[in-house]
Amino acid sequence: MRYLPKSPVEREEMLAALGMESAEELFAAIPDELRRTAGLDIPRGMSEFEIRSYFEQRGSEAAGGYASFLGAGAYHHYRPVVIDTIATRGEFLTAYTPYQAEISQGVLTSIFEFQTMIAQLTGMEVANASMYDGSTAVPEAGMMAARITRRGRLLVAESLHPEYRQVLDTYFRHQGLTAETVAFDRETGRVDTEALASRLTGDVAGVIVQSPNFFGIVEQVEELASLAHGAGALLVSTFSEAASLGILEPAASADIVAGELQSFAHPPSYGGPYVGVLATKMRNIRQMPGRIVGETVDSRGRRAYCLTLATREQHIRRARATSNICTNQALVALMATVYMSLLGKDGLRELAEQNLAKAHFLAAELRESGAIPVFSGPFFNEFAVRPSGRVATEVNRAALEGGIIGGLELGRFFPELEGALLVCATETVKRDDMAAYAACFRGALDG
Amino acid sequence: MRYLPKSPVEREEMLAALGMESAEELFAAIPDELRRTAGLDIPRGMSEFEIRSYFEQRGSEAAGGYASFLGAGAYHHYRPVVIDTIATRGEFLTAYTPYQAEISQGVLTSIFEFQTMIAQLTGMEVANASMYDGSTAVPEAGMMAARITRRGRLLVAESLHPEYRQVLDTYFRHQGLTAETVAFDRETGRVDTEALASRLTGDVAGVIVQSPNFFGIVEQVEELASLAHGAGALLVSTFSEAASLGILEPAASADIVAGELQSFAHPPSYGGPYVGVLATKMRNIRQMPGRIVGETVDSRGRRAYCLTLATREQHIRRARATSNICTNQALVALMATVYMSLLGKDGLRELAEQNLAKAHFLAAELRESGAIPVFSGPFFNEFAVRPSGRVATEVNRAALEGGIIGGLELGRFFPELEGALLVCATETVKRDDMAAYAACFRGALDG
Amino acid sequence: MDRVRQHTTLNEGLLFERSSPGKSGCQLPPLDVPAVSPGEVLGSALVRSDIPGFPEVSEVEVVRHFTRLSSWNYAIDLGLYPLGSCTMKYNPRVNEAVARIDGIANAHPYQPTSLSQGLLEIQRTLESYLVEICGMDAVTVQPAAGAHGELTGLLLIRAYHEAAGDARRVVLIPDSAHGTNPATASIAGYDVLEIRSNASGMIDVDRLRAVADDSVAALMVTNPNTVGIFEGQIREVAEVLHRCGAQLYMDGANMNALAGIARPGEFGVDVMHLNLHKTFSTPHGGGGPGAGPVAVREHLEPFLPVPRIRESPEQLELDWDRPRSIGRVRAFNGNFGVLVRALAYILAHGGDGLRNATVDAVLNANYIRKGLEDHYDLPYEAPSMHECVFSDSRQARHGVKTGDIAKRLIDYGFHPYTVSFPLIVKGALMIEPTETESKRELDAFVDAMQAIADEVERDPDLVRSAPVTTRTSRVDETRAARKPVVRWQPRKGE
Amino acid sequence: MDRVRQHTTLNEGLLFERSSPGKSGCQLPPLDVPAVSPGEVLGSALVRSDIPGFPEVSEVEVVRHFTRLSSWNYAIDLGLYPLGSCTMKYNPRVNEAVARIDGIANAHPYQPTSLSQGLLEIQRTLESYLVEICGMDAVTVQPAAGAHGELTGLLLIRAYHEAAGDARRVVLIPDSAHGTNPATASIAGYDVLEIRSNASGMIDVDRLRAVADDSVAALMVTNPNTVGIFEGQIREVAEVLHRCGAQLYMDGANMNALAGIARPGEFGVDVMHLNLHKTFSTPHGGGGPGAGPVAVREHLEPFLPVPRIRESPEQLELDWDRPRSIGRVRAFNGNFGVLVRALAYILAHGGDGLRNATVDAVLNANYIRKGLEDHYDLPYEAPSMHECVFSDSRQARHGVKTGDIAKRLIDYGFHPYTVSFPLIVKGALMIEPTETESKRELDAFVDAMQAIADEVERDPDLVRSAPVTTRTSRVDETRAARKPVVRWQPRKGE
Ligand SMILES: Cc1ncc(COP(=O)(O)O)c(C=O)c1O
Ligand SMILES: Cc1ncc(COP(=O)(O)O)c(C=O)c1O
Repeated sequence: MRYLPKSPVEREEMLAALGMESAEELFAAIPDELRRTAGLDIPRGMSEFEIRSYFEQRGSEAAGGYASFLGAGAYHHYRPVVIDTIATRGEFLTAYTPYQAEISQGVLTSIFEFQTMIAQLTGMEVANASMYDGSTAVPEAGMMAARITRRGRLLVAESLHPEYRQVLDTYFRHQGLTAETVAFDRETGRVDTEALASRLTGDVAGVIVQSPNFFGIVEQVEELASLAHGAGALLVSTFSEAASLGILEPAASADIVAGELQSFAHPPSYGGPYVGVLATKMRNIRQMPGRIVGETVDSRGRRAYCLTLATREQHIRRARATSNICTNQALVALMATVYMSLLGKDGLRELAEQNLAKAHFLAAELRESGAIPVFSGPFFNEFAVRPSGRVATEVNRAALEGGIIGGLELGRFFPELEGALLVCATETVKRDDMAAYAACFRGALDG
Repeated sequence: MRYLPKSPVEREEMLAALGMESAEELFAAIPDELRRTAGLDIPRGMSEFEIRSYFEQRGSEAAGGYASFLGAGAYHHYRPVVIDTIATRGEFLTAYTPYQAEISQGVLTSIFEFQTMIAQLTGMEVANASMYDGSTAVPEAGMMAARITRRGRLLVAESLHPEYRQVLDTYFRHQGLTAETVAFDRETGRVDTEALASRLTGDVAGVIVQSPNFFGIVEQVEELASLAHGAGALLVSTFSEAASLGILEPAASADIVAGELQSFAHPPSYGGPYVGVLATKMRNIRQMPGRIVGETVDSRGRRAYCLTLATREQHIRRARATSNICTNQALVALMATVYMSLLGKDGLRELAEQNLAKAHFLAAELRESGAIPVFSGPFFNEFAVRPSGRVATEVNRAALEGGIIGGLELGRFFPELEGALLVCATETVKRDDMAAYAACFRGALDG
Repeated sequence: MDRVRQHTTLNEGLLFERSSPGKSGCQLPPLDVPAVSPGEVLGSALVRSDIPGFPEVSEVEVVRHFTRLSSWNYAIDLGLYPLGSCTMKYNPRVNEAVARIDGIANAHPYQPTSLSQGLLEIQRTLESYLVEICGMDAVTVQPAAGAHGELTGLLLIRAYHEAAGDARRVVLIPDSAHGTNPATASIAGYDVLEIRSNASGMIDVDRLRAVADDSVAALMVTNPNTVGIFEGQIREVAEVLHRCGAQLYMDGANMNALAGIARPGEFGVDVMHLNLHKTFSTPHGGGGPGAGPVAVREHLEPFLPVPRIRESPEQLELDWDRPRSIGRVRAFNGNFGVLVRALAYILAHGGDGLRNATVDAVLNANYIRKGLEDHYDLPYEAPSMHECVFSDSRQARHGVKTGDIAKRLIDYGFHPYTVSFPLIVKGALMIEPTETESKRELDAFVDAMQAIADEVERDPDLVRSAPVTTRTSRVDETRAARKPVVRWQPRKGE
Repeated sequence: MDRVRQHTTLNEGLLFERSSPGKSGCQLPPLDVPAVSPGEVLGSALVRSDIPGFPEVSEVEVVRHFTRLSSWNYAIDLGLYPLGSCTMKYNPRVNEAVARIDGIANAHPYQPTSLSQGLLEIQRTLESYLVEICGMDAVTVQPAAGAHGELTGLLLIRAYHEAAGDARRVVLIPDSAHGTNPATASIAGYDVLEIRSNASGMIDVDRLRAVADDSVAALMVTNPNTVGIFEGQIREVAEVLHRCGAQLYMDGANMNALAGIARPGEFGVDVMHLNLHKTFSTPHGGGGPGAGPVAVREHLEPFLPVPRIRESPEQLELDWDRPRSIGRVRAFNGNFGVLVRALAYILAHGGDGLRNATVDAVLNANYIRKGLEDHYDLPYEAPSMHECVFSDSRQARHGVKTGDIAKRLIDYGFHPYTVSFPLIVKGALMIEPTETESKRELDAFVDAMQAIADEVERDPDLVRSAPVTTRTSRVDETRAARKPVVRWQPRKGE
């Protein structure tokens, strides 16, 4: 087998060195009745070429070549080739977690840069080395808020990504933490500040809001932060569309920022791997979960980096760790680091402006095609609309026939928004495709 | 511009350091009337994403997804991904010719391995670091034979790839060398040994034969070598299908082996880059063109490699060099080295056996569909046939409609073979596609 | 040599230190719609004016920066990486290629089911193979890593007990367990009761019996355990637990010792997780991404996270309608790209191949054990499976610790083994070569370890000051933690 | 440090030394047709029994072997690579991506024209841009490298003269020319007459006038020449040649100094070649592949190699029917994959961008010149274009040669400049930074060169024994040539 670097003769020699006559003896410690003699019911090994054609076949059964207006937590963005040039270098790809600092300065330095860029972007003071994704970073942030405040109730904006809310529920259920939903304003799509204020009692650990929220609407995070702080609660600010960071004023008075960096790192890839971020103020660092890289010096006094503050982590603190996370999403974080480095300050701004322009152009096109905006709040690169002439399912069915994947049907997560679509336009969407999608909205008007 | 690592301010600073006020001053040495003020008539620079979509568009106008029975000097073979994993590593991809041995041991060692593998495969004693391709390696070998024998006439098998013969003509025309064609036996498709013998006079520098020849037929190179040697001429053995080396006895008594290694290295890529090989006996090494890597030691006595025997080359010998070649095909040679390393002894044998089996299966299928073999000689993975029911152009037109690119119409190069097809089946060809192509031969019989 | 300044490649600073205003390494296509004014559409208070300190560099500088950084890193592609418990095996390159195929990489998690059949088929196939390898009944591939799988597994157990109105409080964990086990149990809301291993490094079944009562939800066992020893009494362990209504959780991080040889489902295991980034060759990437599928017996299946794949007559579908499910542990479909890679690995080996790989993995570990047992102390005599664990007790007499030996290995060109784990071995050297090492590489490693053992006796200071051949000498970790500097800041005046 | 054996990565042997019978790094899909017996179908005399010594290794060993080897190599991706005349600029990664697009990489040169429109369009577009950049009338992209382009160019001149019944014998070549120029002239069947450069390093027009007669076929000029100086009298040169019926050939290796600024077509050049692997950023790959397109004025167009692209009303086609053509210089369509990369580069820059790149290239060279002119001897005062050439005359007084300084640069982390070329400068240091170097990188280089100049005075032995920081110390090239060992052989007993 091509992955096994041993010839039959070498195998014999090694067994002989162990004084064994057959490989079976290697497994003598496994009781006979637990040792299988039957082979696994998995077909013969394939050549590389068969494997490629198997997956190419599967891929060709999928949505290659379609224009897409899907966002809702996973976004199509241009990805410079240099990202993979770097991330497929064996030195990065096939390294373990950088526990041995002396021969891991490559990974360590890049994580230090990642932490710095995330802090710069989010307006926080420190960031960790990554979380699994946005949906798990949020409950980790919630748990962190609970630890910091020693309170157990969290208020969660209903406009947080519904799947993030589901994950939050799963995580909180057994920890004596409660997560209560705070409705969004049916008019603006923003958090209903009155509803929030009325629930902000002294037992609230934190308020979790997403901006741009699930409906693409930019929240007034500073205002929400004041409200939260007024009640001694923390504000956890989250995002699923990192491209917005290029243009939105960061929520500097948030206490914790948790979010999803997929937009900067990885193609949608049917849901993963993505990369979660967690950032906070320096004062909270010891309550932060996940790995952190710090600067130090080597024995010759030269700048060097290493994993630090490990006493927060499971391998030292065990049952009393801040989190159980061990393996995170380092390689995807590296991809994001390369992406952020390439785009840089101006590129990120331009990216955000293009997204803004495309989405607003599309919104106007759809309005002209009879679609009615669901919310009045300002949006970044996605927005909710209700087709007027035709039902949403029909709009999307017509689009699909034309090679276009339409927006997300919001009824899936919000029964009251049945019939509305969450439509996203990133910089990758072409004007022609927007026109074609808009035409699908008109269909019934015309006909 | 993303490739230019200078900010406007840095540019100003540098000009100031030179005491210049504008960049125009940098070009003061160019007389005014030669300096253009008009811009080039080339559109604005594109982003990476536009460039990708431009080429994806061009690629989609080409033959993606077709089954192909084309060979004739460029072959479709499986290419393990590891080839590109290695060849796209910046350390190999972006290095120059390894003139500075101390920081080029990576390239030098791999070339030394390449030379060794080529010598092993061809049965020669030494090989150089590569030539442009097979078609230019052959005239270089011819010129080398002329230098060694101090004779000026070369006999060239008519069954040498016709485009190689054209290149040979272009190269020889002005060097006082003549290249005369020796016919192939109309029955076997092999070199007509009688014709050859009759022309082998004392002024012949060398005999150039290809095996498998252009028609896919394996020549009896040893016999041809004896004939040549009998007249004091050298035998130059060439090949365009390197996969045959896995199974064919190398022409150990040839004096020079020149050939094309595309099969081991690079996809057909519309004609290049490929990689030529040139191998010979040790006694001829000083007449060999091209770069050669040799073993030596460093100042601490450790094994090391460097370019050697440079006195043959243009940068030392100038007008009296063995060749003008400078840049060769190093990266493609590296790809071939990785390929040969991966397949190894058994893999190369298996490769050749699969090609042999596929081609013979296809030949039988086509015969059953009424095609008549043109030659009786033994063939490797391609062969000439004449459809009986339908003319060749029709066969291929029908095939193309079914997503199949048929064999090469031989009339293009050999008027007397008008109506015959040169059909190739490598290990990548599927049985179903062979059946489908065979059906195209039957078309007229059925209809 | 002192007179030479450092190589540029060795001096590479941070990207922030190469920035200069106006440089960029990427351009976007020109906007094909009218630009909008951010201040107008968003309100100027919401628009940021700058990202202070953010990089401004060109493409070539980015390529060079990360290429240079990469050259400071060790990796499997450079040599043996014998981190015990981590299964650092060769990461086949075809896995990377297939994960990047257009229809796979660019698939959106919410795209229509009709366009996702190939993707669901990949997931379904992987699930069925994992079920077969583990001898379990069902699997979820949603968890993003091993620890995430552990959490999922414990939540399943919790839901199972709660569904039966049988809330339980305690999770038992051997003292040899990986830190994620107790951390996970806490996060799942359980109290952790640590149980001491016996003199052979295994679970003490008598002690287990003594604590196993109806407060116990589960025991988390690693098998082979973290000392590389197969828990031969695993069936008895399962019986003890089941008798008191508790579940047996298996940490499958060490499945590389078992795949194709023995199946946890037949041990009595109720739920287990796998690390695709260990046993199934998906790359570690400097710390992730991984994937931690959880396999269960039938009785736990109703509780698995949503969505599940369902086969309808026409197509594969995702099923959200599972009322007893624990819910979601992650958005979307898990680390799908990692699943693709793992399936590519299984396809490459096939059933028999997986078994052969396991044989070679165990052979390699025992070959190393044999080569080192005269030089290092072997705390447990029991046969080794895929890894072997020594202690530094002989070397400690010379003042040399496992961490020092590890650093010295670096000078010999190898990545160190795992240090300071498992906790039950004082000064552990935990060595796992995996099956993708050649005899030649193992011999070189054994030679190096023997040479170091020798150096410890002759010149312990040399070993304590290692590594001496690397760009970065021994790193001051204490200083890093004392006054954490965890991000770059411009120096005054910059 | 002496006590440490070498790193495994530093000790990596040859693959032949890792072989063991039966290992392989690749499997093919099972044969889907009946196997045949090679002996039966070919005759057993034609079938080889073995490939003695050929590698037998696994995939992971191949990956590691070449990854390790690669770490012994310097490259643009690691830093400044200021080889004069070689234009080692950044090789954009998008070029690699587009050359690997399925429809391009897997296109067969004989596939039907109807399926090749995209490919012909690529070639046509590149040709038109090259024509525009050079200010010429037509171009062939068939030649595989610069030297191959030279040969093509001279054969065009030859055909042109012969067509006019005016056979000529001599090609004039300045003594500053690259070695390929005289070598090519020989292979094209010409006698070479070397003409001495004047005191400014330029063509001596008077001397040229004296030798230009009707035996002269052409002058091969490099402009800017190999000392980095623009031949300001190029129009006069052209006139002298044209007056006697000779042609002006320009070696366009240094077009990086001119693109977007000046066009050889306007200099009076009749034929020239370009090195796409220099000016147009296609990677050198350790020595190729390159591409050496040849651009000509109208009168030479009929002689260009076949086939040419022809635009018919329906489609692009290849035209073989060109009776006056010199024939083919290479099979198929040239190094097509290299052409794709070059076009990607031109598209990235656009017309204005190419000019900006040229400006930065010349700016960088002059910045280095400025930084070094107080430390190294500048043999020619004329303004520098894209490269600057110093001589080692000051350092030679201390017994240190350009080659020693070059080796010492390695210790400072840089690839050396070009040594021992051009021949008209004794002990030349030929430095070409290209436009893709940052000010920071240039400053570091200038610092290093200044430090070395200083070392030469303080401690010449140190410089003469460089490099001291590399895996391989100074290599004994004499020994390699004296008794050539150019392939591996098994040692007795192996
Ligand atoms: C035995 C064991 N269990 C669990 C884990 C945790 O897995 P992960 O890092 O994927 O979360 C590890 C990882 O090192 C391990 O070795
Ligand atoms: C001035 C000059 N002319 C010609 C050549 C030859 O080009 P190639 O190496 O592509 O054959 C070179 C290459 O180094 C050169 O520098």
